Amino acid sequence: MSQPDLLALALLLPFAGALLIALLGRQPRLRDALVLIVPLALLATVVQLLPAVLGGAQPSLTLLQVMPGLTLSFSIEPLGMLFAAVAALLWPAASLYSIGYLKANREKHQTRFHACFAISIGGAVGVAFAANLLTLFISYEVLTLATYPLVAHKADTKALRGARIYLGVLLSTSIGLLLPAILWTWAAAGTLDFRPGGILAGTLDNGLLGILLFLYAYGIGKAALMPLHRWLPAAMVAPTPVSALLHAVAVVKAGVFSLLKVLVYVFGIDLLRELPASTWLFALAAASILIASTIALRQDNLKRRLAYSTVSQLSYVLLGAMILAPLSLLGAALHIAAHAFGKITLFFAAGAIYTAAHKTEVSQLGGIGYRMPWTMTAFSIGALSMIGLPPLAGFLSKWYLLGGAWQSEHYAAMLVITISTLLNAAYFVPIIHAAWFKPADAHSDHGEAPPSIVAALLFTALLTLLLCFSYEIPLQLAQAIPGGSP
Amino acid sequence: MTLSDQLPILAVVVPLLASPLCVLIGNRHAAWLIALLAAVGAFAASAGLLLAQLQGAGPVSYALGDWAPPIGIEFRVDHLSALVLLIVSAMAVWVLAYARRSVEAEVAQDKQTGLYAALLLVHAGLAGIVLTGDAFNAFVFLEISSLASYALISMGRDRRALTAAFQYLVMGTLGATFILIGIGFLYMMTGTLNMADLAERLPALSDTRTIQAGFAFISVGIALKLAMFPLHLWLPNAYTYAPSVVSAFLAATATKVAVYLMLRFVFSVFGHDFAIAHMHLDYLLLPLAAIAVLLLSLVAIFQYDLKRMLAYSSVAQVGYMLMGLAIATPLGVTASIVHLFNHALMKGALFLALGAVMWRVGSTHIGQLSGIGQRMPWTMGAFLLGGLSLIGVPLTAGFISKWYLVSAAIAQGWWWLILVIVISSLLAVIYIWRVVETAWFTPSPNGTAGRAEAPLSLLLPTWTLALANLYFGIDTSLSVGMAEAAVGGLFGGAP
Amino acid sequence: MELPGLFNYWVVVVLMMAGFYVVIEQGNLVKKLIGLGLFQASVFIFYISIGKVADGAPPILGDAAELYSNPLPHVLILTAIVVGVATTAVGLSLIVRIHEQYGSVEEDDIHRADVQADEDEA
Amino acid sequence: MLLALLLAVAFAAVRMRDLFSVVMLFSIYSLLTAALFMDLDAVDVAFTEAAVGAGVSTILMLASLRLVGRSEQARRRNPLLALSVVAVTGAALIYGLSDAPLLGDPNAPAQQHVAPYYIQNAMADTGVPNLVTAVLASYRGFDTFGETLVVFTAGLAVMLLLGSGRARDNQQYGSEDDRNIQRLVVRALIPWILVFALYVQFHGDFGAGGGFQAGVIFASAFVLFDLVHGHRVTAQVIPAHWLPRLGALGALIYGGVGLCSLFVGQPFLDYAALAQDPIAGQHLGILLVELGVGLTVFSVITAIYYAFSTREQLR
Repeated sequence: MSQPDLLALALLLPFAGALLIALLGRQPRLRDALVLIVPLALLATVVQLLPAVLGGAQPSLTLLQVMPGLTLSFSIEPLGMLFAAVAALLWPAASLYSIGYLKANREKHQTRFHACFAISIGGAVGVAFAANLLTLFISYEVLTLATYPLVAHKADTKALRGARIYLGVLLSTSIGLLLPAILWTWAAAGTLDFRPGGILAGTLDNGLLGILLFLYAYGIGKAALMPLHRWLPAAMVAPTPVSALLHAVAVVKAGVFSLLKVLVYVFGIDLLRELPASTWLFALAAASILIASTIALRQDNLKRRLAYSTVSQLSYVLLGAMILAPLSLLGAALHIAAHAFGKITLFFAAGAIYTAAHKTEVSQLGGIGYRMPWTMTAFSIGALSMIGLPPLAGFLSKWYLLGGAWQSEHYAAMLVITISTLLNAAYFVPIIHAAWFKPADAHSDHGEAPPSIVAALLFTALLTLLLCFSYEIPLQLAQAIPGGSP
Repeated sequence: MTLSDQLPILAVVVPLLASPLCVLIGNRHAAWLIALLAAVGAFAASAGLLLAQLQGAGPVSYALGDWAPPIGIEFRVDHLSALVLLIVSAMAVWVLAYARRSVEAEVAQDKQTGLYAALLLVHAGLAGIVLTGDAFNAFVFLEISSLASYALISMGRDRRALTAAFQYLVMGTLGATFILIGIGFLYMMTGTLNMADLAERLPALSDTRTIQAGFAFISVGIALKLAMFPLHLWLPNAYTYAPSVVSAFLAATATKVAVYLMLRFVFSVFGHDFAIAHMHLDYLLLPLAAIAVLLLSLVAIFQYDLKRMLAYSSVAQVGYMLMGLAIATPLGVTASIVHLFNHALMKGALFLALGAVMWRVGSTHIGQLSGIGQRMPWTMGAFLLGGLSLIGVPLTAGFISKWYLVSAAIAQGWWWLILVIVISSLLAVIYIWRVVETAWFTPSPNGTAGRAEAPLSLLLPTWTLALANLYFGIDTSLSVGMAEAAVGGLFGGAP
Repeated sequence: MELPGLFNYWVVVVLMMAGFYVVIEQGNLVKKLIGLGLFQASVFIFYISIGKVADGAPPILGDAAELYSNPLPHVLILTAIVVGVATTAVGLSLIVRIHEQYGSVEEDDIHRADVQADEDEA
Repeated sequence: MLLALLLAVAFAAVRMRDLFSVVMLFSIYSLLTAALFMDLDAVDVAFTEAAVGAGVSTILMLASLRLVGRSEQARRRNPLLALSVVAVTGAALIYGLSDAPLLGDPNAPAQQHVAPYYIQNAMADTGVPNLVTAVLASYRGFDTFGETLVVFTAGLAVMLLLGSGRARDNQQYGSEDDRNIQRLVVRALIPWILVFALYVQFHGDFGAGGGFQAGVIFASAFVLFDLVHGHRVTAQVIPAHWLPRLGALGALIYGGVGLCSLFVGQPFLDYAALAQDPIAGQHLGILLVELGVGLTVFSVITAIYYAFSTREQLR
């Protein structure tokens, strides 16, 4: 198959899968088989695309012209490839996990769940491969709408309220800020294509560009830059696989990825260097990191703690980009992958604990490590990776972030990263400690979670380890990003 | 003259004569068949006209009675009229294809023949307004369609349909009379009723108070007809209590044609220089449109009856069209026309979907519809599609409208206007999402579980319209292309 | 100041406004309709006045006169009169039905009844 | 003078609370208007206004007053808003008229552009001396076609609202021998009315009148007949459910004539195509369409009258 065909296939698979899943709603067995097969097929497709992209090729494909001069078209560049690879790699695990989870917790509307899950992945892939802002925006909205039913899945008043906040924030930011920003760009630059070095250079004066920068930074609400992070904790009402999808596989990653993409391919690093606004954006990212971490400290609910940790970890990516040094941009790109692997492991573990022991609070986890050894081992790996200890994925990305900061003598950045690392440690270590070294409370007679769940979370924990050893591929991709190599 | 030269008159006369034919035969099944065939015929004719325009035939004049204008009355086909005509006749076909089951359920048997006849009259009247190149003739057709629609609205089952119809009758007649006065003023000063002829003669007279007053009266009259805020009070009840097919057809066509008439008079007859630069129509229109868009979207949120909710949203959406018109740049007017086209698709799909709900549940009150999404997945699927288009989600027709409107506003640098558009879209999200939550995320009341989908004869037209919302969100070559060509004609001067 | 020439029009304006006033102010539906009739009839006078030519003959060709009044407004108004009576007929039948349903033809009563119904639904 | 009377009547109508007398005033107003039209050389219009305003509308209004009662509630609502709206509108009108051409000015643009063409060429084009008929039926025949359909629409609308009216006996007025006298008179009158109607119908080309007026007169004859004999007898002459169909037929005749010219490759309503000699064609066309108009108007008005008068009063 030629590369464009593969690209088309990668885009088509999730949606076709969703359709089939919806049609097979009556036969759960077939449906679940499909739920596993489709992600593997996608993974295979993406893997096939990898070598070409590493070789510097940029397969692209234009579906149709929506409006004069505005096309719905896709093209693979290194950053997008990286994101797509992460999503494709984690989807099978997530599917495996969610099958187990839904069955174990006897959830209703499983068909709707799996179908929407697949569509969300499709949206994520669309975001990853988008060749211009219009396509990106469309895929971004597909992702938003497709995840709504997942968040609202439980359909009780609490879930509905959470889902309302989720949809409200994401839609109002995207319609209210992102769309005008895009139209403004279109009016100013006359094009919406992503181009190395950006398209905005020399179109507007720095003041307006600053405003535009903030329109994008907050318009892409999925990046959860404070204070527009409310939707993320609100979405915690969703079933755990969804949280995993939101935090690791698709949603927030799509957010920071889009942001990176805009910074690199619409503004261009060189332009950002000249913008006074860049410093402000950097400051916001830093603040977001620190504040979110401190909030996370005070959360007793495990999933909420993880959620706030996500908020802070996301801002690492933005921070890395806004250091505006090649190495830290590398770090930012790598951190998308690193955080994805680590965080999905943590959520899988949290879900496993809920499924097996029906525990949701950190304070209940005393000694649970001996009842659920596999789960907690994975959890510990994930947590340590979040903190950034070698030899784990988190270490890799933080290393590059710091390297970039050092290189460009950006001491503020170094300070922020150090402090937040301490904070990460402060809110993760107690959990690990409790799990292994505190005495178990008397009346807990549960065992390990269902096998499909355990398998999934071990797989992702393994990925967290592997990423640190076999980092060539992601590194190469990251280096291929314009401004990503010194 | 060959058949292709006769298309303009056929597009009007076929439904116009089919209507008395229905009454003459007086059998309701035959009446439905005749109506459907007539609509299809008219649709074919208007499709032919559109094709001719696409191939660049240029404005076509059809002299009725072979009396050359301005002595006689002429039909005038250009890009704008061809596009709007297509909307009207297409909607007629869809609604009539849908009508039989729905009407059987909602209207007494002995009145069904009359309903089809009246529907045809509305259709013909609107088509006439769109095609005619004669100011007074437009008034006559306006009255045909209005009288017929009063009757249609009054056929709703709720007694409030009657009061709604009467209110509409008073408002509509006042509007028509205002237009009549305006035309009188124009005739007084020019001695002609032909639009093209007027357009030639008016610039010389643009400083006379008579012409200015004429302009004012025509504008107000049309504003009454198109339910422009704050003259919209008649519309919500009318659309709420009319039979479903009637609501669908009127919502999709009537106000659109009124907007067309506004565009026609403002840009073709009076011309941009007079209406905007000299009379500053935009100063009046823009604020009103903005308020309408915000206020009525807000009001829509608090409605319990979904038909009424959509009715209020319709008034708000008309606000968008007027906004584009009031921006009065080629881009703005393009946005207005594109939205005119797209909104017909949205509201058509939405009202037809509600008609199917009415057919099954017997009510469109939101309290009755919990869990309806599981019971009528296809119907509500179509509703959702229409709703997303109404919000302006990408890949739907609504997105295209918003795109052009916002870019027109950006081109003017009117940030407050963009804010208005954004806020109202979010309000649309809210009132559509109320339905989504009720339909899918609240359990069905006990005893009503299990599938209870509407019959195919209702679903098929609904879904074709819903899919049209998708199609014109992806391939805009027809809607946008025609709109841009039409704008070229409008700013070029005479129709 | 061309008072005599325009005086006619001014009176017509007053007549129109009398009808218009009845339409928007009166609460009785029949009265509203009558007001509408007055309004339209006055508009007709306005049109016919446009067509008048001083010492012109009715526009029926004969050998006597050489100056005729303008036939076009007459034609328009013939049509308009018909439209008017058609509207009146439809309006009246609506009123009859409303009276059967509400037992009143007073706007206020009907409005009250409708508001009540809306609240019941809510 | 007439204008002053009109003013007086109009204001009386505004103030009056008894609807019955308001209706009467309205009918008087129409009559005065008709007289004014005569004064303004608009004979056809005067004729029509008299027949319709003073005739048909009044009858209908009375018929519906019978059903809904004649008294109007006094309502205390502050009329300021209404007054101001009216004031603004009136001001706009005055403003607009303030530099309009004078009444009767032969050089006013309205008399210049299209009108002279009609006056000079109507005879040659259509061979019809009554310019109004020429313009109405030929030059602007399409408007009149629309007008016919407006009438048809109104009929249809009323049928939909009130039903076509079953043949039951309406209450009759006066004592038995009164009624006999009435019958005698009416019997004597009706033939003449019908003859007059026919004259108006077919003489429209040359004098005032035409299909529309004729239709109204025909209808009035039936209304009279119905008043004295009651619906049962009238229904034997023409069953109520025929009338809408007749109305439809009239509209179809008009449209059919229009369509004929399509078949010989001429535009809609081109009467010249109906015969070798265009003038003859015009004559034929005008004759036929006026027939259609007459038929529609007659049957619709009669039908509407039936619908109203057979409606039972709400108790």
